[in-house]
Amino acid sequence: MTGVVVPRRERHPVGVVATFVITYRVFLRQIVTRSRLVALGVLGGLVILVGWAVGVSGPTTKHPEPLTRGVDLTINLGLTVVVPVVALVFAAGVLGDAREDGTLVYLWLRPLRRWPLALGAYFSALTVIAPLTIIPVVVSAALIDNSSDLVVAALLASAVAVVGYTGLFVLLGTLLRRSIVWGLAYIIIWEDIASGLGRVAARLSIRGYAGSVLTDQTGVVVDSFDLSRSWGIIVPLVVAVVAVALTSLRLDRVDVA
Amino acid sequence: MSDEAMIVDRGYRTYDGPRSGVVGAVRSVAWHSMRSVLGIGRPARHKILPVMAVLIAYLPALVFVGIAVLLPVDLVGKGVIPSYADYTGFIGLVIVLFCGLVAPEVLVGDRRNGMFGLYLSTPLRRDTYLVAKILAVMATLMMVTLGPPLLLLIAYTFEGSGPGGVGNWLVLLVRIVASGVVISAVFAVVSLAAASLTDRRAFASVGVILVLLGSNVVMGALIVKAGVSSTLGVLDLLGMPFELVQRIYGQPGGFPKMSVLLVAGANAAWATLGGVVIWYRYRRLAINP
Amino acid sequence: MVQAINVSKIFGDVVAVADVSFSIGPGVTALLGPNGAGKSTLFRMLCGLTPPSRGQVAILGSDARHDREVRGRIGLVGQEEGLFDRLSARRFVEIAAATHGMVDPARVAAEVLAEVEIDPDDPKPVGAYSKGMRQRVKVATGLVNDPDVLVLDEPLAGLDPVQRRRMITLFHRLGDEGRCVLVSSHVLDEVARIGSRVLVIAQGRLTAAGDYRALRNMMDDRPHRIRLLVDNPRALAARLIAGGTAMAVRVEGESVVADTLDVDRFGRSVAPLARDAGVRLREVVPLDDDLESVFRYLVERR
Amino acid sequence: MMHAVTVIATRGLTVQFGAERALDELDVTIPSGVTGLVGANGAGKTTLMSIVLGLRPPTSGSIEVLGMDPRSQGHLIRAFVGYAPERNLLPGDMRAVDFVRHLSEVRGLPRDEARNRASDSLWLVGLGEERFRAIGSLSTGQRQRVKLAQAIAADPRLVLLDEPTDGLDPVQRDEMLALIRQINDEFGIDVVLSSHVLEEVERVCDSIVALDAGRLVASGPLQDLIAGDEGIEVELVDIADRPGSIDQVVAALSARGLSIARDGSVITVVGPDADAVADATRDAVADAGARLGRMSSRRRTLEDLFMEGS
Repeated sequence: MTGVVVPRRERHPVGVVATFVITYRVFLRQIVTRSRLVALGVLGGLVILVGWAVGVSGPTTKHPEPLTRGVDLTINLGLTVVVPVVALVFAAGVLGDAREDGTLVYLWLRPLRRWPLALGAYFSALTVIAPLTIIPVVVSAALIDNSSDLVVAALLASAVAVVGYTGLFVLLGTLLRRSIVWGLAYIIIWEDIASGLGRVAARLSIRGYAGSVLTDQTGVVVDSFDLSRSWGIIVPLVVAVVAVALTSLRLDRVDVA
Repeated sequence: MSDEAMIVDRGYRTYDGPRSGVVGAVRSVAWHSMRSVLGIGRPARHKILPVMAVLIAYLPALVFVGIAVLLPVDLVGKGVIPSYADYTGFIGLVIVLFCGLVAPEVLVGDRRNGMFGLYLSTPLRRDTYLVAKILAVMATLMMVTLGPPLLLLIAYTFEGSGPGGVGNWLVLLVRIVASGVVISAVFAVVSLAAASLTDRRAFASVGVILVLLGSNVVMGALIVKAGVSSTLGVLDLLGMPFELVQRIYGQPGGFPKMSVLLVAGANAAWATLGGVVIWYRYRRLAINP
Repeated sequence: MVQAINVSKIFGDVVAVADVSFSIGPGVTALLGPNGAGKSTLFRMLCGLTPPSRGQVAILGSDARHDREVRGRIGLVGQEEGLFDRLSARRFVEIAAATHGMVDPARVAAEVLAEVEIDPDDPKPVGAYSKGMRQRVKVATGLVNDPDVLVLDEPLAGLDPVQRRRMITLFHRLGDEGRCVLVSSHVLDEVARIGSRVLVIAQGRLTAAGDYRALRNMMDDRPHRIRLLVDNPRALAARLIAGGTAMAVRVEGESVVADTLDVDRFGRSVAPLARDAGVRLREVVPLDDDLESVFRYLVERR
Repeated sequence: MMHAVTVIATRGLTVQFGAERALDELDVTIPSGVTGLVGANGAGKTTLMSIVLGLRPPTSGSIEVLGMDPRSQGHLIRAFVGYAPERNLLPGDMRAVDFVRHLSEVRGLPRDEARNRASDSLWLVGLGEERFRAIGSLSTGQRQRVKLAQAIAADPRLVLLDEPTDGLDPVQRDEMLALIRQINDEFGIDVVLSSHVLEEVERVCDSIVALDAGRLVASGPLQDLIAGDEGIEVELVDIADRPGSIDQVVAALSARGLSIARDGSVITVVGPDADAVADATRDAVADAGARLGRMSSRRRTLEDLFMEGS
């Protein structure tokens, strides 16, 4: 075969930062769809509405203090339903959908390191999930009791939960094909049922740590959420870091469709 | 051996026997859907989640039976262990999860893998197809709504702490069966309605769970914490069927101020609304052809 | 440049690719085989998307699955994967250029899109493109990094004849530039134009490899069968045998079915023989000369 | 096996989708045997199939399928009509045998009968060995066969096959066409198949219905439609040691006053007497010492029919 000498186009190695920026932007563009935003935005609106309704009503016999009502609602609605479900929909979809529809190959078969790619996926999910969850939870808490304690606590707790859940579910999306369904089962069976059963189980759930941040900050006592604030913040952070690291390892072994 | 050779024709044979018609078609689709949702005849990975959910639903019943056998005290009577009426509510979250697994699997899959179009080329029509699907979800849900209380009844009866007298026993049996059937029917239609709205199984699951769990948490918060009239509980899609179960056992549950008629009416209204949503979605659903 | 050594891929109890070995260098090579023969699986293994169950693959001497450097020198145009449907073609190809670290990705994107005849300034999202246009956009992403090895899985599917011809010209140009271009197809008459080097795969096994014409000639050694519809079959049959034009003949009603090893000689002698015998030729039809039967021969002889 | 001579009959059949007429005053009679429904994409083939199945009511006109009216007896018709849709979309994690068995049950067969017939029909389409495999692991060609197996398993009187050779390679296509022929010849099931590949319709069908933009272009027995002598077609092979031999043949035939059309190395010769044309051609080839590649009498093709119809 005759080798015709053709000038090749100029290129340079893709650095870690460039990899992160590219993948972050691509994934962000892919996971944000109008129907998802609308459906989960409505959910957030509902949370604010409930916060407002609870805020304007007077004390009830069961919950005389606005602070305890606020803590209770943040745990039962925010940390139990809104944060995990919204995080699941977007985080499990980042790499999971890309694998399913075959677009992962456009990032995978490239001279890129895996770990900034995993990090890009993580932060793109976080960028969507955080406003969709933290804003409604904090606003509804503020509407119930605008003491700085509850607002700060709700902000910290929901942020901690978002950080942890997003990491777990991004990883889940690379591990299982029907990751959203498995994630739902995990949320209901483990996070809701099991962690309600006892202290040990609560310490193995993200909700247990996020809830502890809330109770420690506000001083309201809720069963099984009895850890210190620092543990409540550190553990979900560590979970996220480990999850991203595992995601990056998993990307090296995955079968790309 | 006979010394005459014989060749058996393995070719095409005609079938002139009876055909079972639409009823048979509905039965076959319902049965097939049930099997498929439980992962029977499919690879093992499809079995894990449904089996896990069913096990968790039965686990408390088994524990309670165990306690009843080991301890001589009547814990049920003393309210330590949930009564028959309370049991379904006790495993409420598992039922929610089960709805989220079953309804999307039964309904959404057919639209994505071409089965829906093929079914319509058989004696089935859209309406009879949907009836089959509702029956399938109902029957599957009964595994967790009807099975555990029945297990309790049988175990308690053998253990000696069952209801006294044949009459009472029969009344209790009727209540268990009636509440199992009713609650399954309402959850089936409501979950299928939520699942009919999207073409992706995963989002259908999220939708079913958000509708059931979300309405429950929101209404709970509004009634308990905001002091809104408890009549708003009719909007609690999880609470209403469980309340109806309590009423079938002749006792008020979490919504004592509501009349039996209102509770029954709310359930009927939700089931009807769900049916309307499903029909609206499927009435004009495009198929090839 | 591309090498497979005893490569097998097994899914459960289905053998998709069985013990395939080959080594190819620069230029265009066509991978030919029926649907489901294992072409896509083989390509995915070569590019590292999935590991082989047994054996080894190497591109430029190493496995793309674990060698970042090599991944930068491959272009893959797959058959089934989707596109980022909501992006414009230019944006989509620009991302591909950026992920390869190309200097000035926007310019590179415009260049390669022009090469596949897609308007770089078309604002439409690629999700709204026709199958043929999507196919060309995918080819553009494969070209973006000046690949040394370009792997294309059924790249001509969905293209019209004019586009096919242009695409094939492009492949040849890339091959002449010293790149290794590996193209798969299940449509036979494309293959002769795609490349003179052919790999034939069937039921997961490599059934033939080498120069296309040499393969054709090798197959020309097998007997050819020709059916002749005539008014006096016996007379013609006798002549064909007597002159050694045919090695075997069979008379079936009004027709003669003749087997010959030398089609050239048969084609030259049949008309004079018939004239001399006073036999009227109505039809002369080779029964196995079309490309489809060549394909069938390669695939089914085992 | 005796069947009604007429399988499908329509009169003034019209289907209107909004402003578009999918079928326009269609009068067709489809007899027993294998019938090809031909036309370009969008000609109305799939619409006609869905009306035959009773899935869609016609806007006006009447239709009878196996002597029944799809509007009122749709479920009865569908119990006796097998259908294989065009889309190559099947439940991937079902085993082939379960899939066929289930659809046979839905079409009304008792469970045991459905199980036996599912296995039998998978054997018949050549998937005996693969019947316990998940459909998702089968190749495109095997999936087309699974679709065929489910269509014939419930012993239908009629099967409707929508583009049964779509996506198949040459070998698979031949096998599929042979199977379709076998279904009619050996099992006595009438077949209506749609296709936009005219060549394969010519190979396998007894009669055809040709549609164009919802209108009938032609219908009737294939033999009648493409009968007629259109001369002889000769393909010569250019040989290096006899340059110009093809030109020589053309010149010789022209000199005999025959009308010649040439396309590369393919020559079409037409004259008043078919036998004389045959002899003249033979002699011209022999005289020129040309190499004969192929020689056949040229018949009308469906393509000609479409050219005339449109």
